[in-house]
Amino acid sequence: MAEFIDLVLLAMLALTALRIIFLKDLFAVVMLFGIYSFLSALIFVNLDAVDVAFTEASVGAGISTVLMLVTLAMTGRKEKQSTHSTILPLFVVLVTGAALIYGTLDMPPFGHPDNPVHQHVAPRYIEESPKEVGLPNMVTSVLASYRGFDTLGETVVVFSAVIGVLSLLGVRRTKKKDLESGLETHKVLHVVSKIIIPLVILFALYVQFHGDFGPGGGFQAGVIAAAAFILYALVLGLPKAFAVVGPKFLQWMAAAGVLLYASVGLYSMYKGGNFLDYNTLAADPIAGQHYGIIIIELGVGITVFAVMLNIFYAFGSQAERSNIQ
Amino acid sequence: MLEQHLTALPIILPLIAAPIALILGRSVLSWGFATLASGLAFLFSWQLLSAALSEGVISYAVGGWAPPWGIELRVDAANAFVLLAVTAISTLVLVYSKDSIEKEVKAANHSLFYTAHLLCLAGLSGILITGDAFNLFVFLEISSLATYTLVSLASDRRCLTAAFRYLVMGTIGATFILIGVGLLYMKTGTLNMMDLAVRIDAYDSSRTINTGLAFIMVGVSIKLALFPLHMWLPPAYTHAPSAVTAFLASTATKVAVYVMIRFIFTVFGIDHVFVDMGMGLILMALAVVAIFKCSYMATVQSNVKTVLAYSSVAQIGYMILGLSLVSVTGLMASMIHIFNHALMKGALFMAVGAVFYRVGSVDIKAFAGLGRKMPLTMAAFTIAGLSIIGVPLTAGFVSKWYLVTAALEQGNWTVAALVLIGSLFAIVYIGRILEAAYFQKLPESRSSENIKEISWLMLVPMWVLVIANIYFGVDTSLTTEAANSASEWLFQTNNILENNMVEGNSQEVSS
Amino acid sequence: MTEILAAACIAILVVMALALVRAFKSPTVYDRILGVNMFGTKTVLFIAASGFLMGRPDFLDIAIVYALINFIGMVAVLRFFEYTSPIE
Amino acid sequence: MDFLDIVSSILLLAGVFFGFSGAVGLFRFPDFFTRVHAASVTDSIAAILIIGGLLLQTSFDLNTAKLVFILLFLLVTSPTASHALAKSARHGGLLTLAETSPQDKQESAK
Amino acid sequence: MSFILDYYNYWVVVFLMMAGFYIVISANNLVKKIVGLNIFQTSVFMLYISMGKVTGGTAPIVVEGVTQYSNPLPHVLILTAIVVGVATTAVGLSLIVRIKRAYGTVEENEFENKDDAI
Repeated sequence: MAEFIDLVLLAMLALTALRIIFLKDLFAVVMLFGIYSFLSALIFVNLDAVDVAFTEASVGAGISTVLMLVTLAMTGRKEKQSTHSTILPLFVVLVTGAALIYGTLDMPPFGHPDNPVHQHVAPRYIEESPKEVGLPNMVTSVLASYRGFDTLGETVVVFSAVIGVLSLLGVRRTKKKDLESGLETHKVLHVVSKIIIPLVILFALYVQFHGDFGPGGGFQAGVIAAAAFILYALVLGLPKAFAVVGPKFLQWMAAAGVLLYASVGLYSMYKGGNFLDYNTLAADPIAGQHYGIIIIELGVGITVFAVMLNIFYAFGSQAERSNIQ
Repeated sequence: MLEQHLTALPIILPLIAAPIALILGRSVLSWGFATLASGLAFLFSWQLLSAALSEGVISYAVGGWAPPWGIELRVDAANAFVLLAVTAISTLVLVYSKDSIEKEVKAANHSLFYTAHLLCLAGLSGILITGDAFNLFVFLEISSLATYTLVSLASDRRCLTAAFRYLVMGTIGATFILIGVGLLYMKTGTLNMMDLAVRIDAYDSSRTINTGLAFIMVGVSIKLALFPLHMWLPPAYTHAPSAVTAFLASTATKVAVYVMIRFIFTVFGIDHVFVDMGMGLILMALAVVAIFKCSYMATVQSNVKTVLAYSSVAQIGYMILGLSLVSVTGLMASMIHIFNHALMKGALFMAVGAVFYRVGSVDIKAFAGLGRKMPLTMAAFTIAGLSIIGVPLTAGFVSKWYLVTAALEQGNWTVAALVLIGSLFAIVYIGRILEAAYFQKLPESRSSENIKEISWLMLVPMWVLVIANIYFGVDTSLTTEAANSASEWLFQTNNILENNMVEGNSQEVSS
Repeated sequence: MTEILAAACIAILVVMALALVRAFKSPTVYDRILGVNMFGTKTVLFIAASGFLMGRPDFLDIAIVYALINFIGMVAVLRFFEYTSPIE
Repeated sequence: MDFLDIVSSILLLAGVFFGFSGAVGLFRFPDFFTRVHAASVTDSIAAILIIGGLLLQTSFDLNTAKLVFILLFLLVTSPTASHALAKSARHGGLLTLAETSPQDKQESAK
Repeated sequence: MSFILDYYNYWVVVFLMMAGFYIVISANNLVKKIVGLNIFQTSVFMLYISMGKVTGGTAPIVVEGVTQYSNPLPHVLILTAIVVGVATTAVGLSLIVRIKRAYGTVEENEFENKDDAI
């Protein structure tokens, strides 16, 4: 059954990708990209990667699509006729694709339990991590503990993204006269959003702290919390959102999250272990792992929330500016 | 305590310093702080190099998890040597950038600039030190994102399109590396480079591994701007702020060359890459074309930054040529050239940035008569230019010398001759600029302008690099010792791994 | 019971496919949005049902995220039309 | 199959049926406003029925709470989205079938 | 037949990757390029997740009575890669906004003509 669903979803994905190639209406392209993201997240669920699906749905279909829409609002909806020749790109793509197909021929068969991937390194994560780290969610164990350095890098990547966006766009405080932004005429939307937003923030907190036991964690929680505020800003307008959390504050928050993460590493060095060695954080190694993971997940959550919201602010304030002019 | 964590510090230090530099906010504060952090990283990497030279290899398990399960940081002579160059250049450029940036970047973005610089440094150090193939990708992206930001900070609008093109190419390159690493992982089940090396040999002829090798090579080639994939580099270097160009030209591509060396010599093994796949000939051909095509392009440009950017692509050709000779001397020539070229290009771009600071243009016409107005800057430019050409007593001579020696060792007269002919082009493009600076008069229209020597804050780092150029041209003991042990180390590990493979196979057969 | 769940999953997939076709090709922009929206809500139901089918129903969190993102996407689209004319 | 399973199957199948009819409506109805009507009404009923069917499969634990949460969420957001979309379409100048061809309508009324 | 069953997943994923890659290198509009980049990367993620799947296995979160879990390591890698992807997208899109303001267009062939070579 899983294989059948997989096949149907893959077919839908292939059709969507093909359609995107030929569409000239960029709004439709972005909508289909949102669908593409949704579909690939479904495939991830189907292939047992629930944490990944969580992230892909909230990031790919949520944040990326919203950012693309805001960009389109400023750059226009129509793709003009290209003067480039299509022969060379097609040739490059065919060669690359042929190389990949050639590479697949010696691949281990799909889903076979004897594949090298399942024989080396991973068995320890599956068998030992519940004992060594003490969490039922192996993905969180590997993410936060075994490969905690990667995750620190990931947090820094997000942080560098906000540095880039802020240096390019900046967030300008909007003036009094354009307070009338937002979807003023949609009264039902106002009411419903105000009901939903607290629930979403509650859900984000649940995802943040339940990530050790089920799908979720700092990254997903940060994105969902940011999504709640983005909804608020979309419906009520940026100035009102600025009044709740200002862009300058978010900038500090983003930095603070990275520092919180890194400080766990420094503290473990001070305690005599290696960088990010959570075993040293408490007398009992398992408890130490717990403390370490909770703190670093919090750091990730804070940074991701602040960065995603600040990026949206930067795009949004640009859009409002170009709209006024 | 520091001794124990020496391996991790060059990454962690700039990584933690970056958010603090953002919080500091004020331009001067974050400048001082960033310089301090970078300087400390330089000191640590100096110690790291001496430790690596005496101990051979230093391994550090992040999080206390043993290598194939956790992420390993692994330092040997090769990466400690490149790391030393990267941190040194970063510190010097930061000192230099305080004045340079004031002219070229909006005041509101100054602390963002220093933050991005630190992030870029952290990314580059991470790429160099990590011993884990996926961790390398993460740090590659940190440094790339910071680089796109840095390039787009200039005030000229063309920096935006340059940065965008760089972003698209760079992301394609990174995704190719991701595909390649995925294919390797699929076949071996591991991401640790040493572990990969041991396990890849068991699958030597596998099509999946070969495809993975091809994708990693193409991806890294984009990042290091190997000839047909170099199109992003000239615009990016031309339109970025001068301090950024000085930093990137002397570090980013070098680090990518190191990644290529690491993958070829440690992960895949020489026999696999050069004998089975025949990559040696391809790399050599591309390198030779790069040297000639891009040296020629450099001679016909009118923007001096573009001239130097094309020259960089050509110089990368020399590095690839060295490693494609597959000998200890050839690899050593590559390593020396990575180091020396960082010194030369750093000094040259700093000098050009100084000219932009005073004159406001880097067109070759703007250099007319500057020999008198800015004597120290132009003297620095001249010496570094001579080093690019490869005049004796400069660092450039040393790297070319070893390259030619390596070619002659194998009786490869053609390559040796090509290297020497390539240098002739360098005489032309450096000569054009020097001619304008020393033998042309400052045009009447500009004589009223107050063009004078730049501040010592910009001159000192520039001259430190120039003196280093001369020093390493005269006293070659440090560079050759480090490069030689790096290159021998790489060949040694390669041999050990290949022997291991033979033993491992026989064990498998017997069991 | 598994058969019923499987049948339900397949049927939802068919509905999703129909919504997808609407999103591919539609008479007006609004129809496209409608198709995308319908695709989103059906996906939520699909995740919920397939979780029970696969025997691990504790992944309903993902369905919540889908519902949330779908709604935010719709609001973003509406906001988008405040800036640009929807008529092609 | 016990009683709850039978009820649950009936609910599921009914929900799927409504979902399917909504999708058909998306294609078969003549103008946008009728299509929005078809889609949004069936969306809600399908969500109620399918999630109701699934609720009977749970053993009243955290999953039940989550399902109820999803149901409430869909019941609030889905009609809101459809409403806002229709409103936006109206403001954007889209006309109903009756408005675009008044003659046809009068003729058919006779 | 088993050959196809073993590999069909990878083949479709390769097709998706190449569709994304084609959009990146052939599109003239910068926004579409970024969309292509995202599709390309998302498909690479699928390659990783496919290799982590074990037939008959279940999501790597411990439950009573299950011994066969899918491989958690690719999931971790891809979580990181998704974040990297969205970071790149954000920076790319903000570059596009600035390009639009500076050149008045986001079509590659149009702003190429507005500047001198390089």
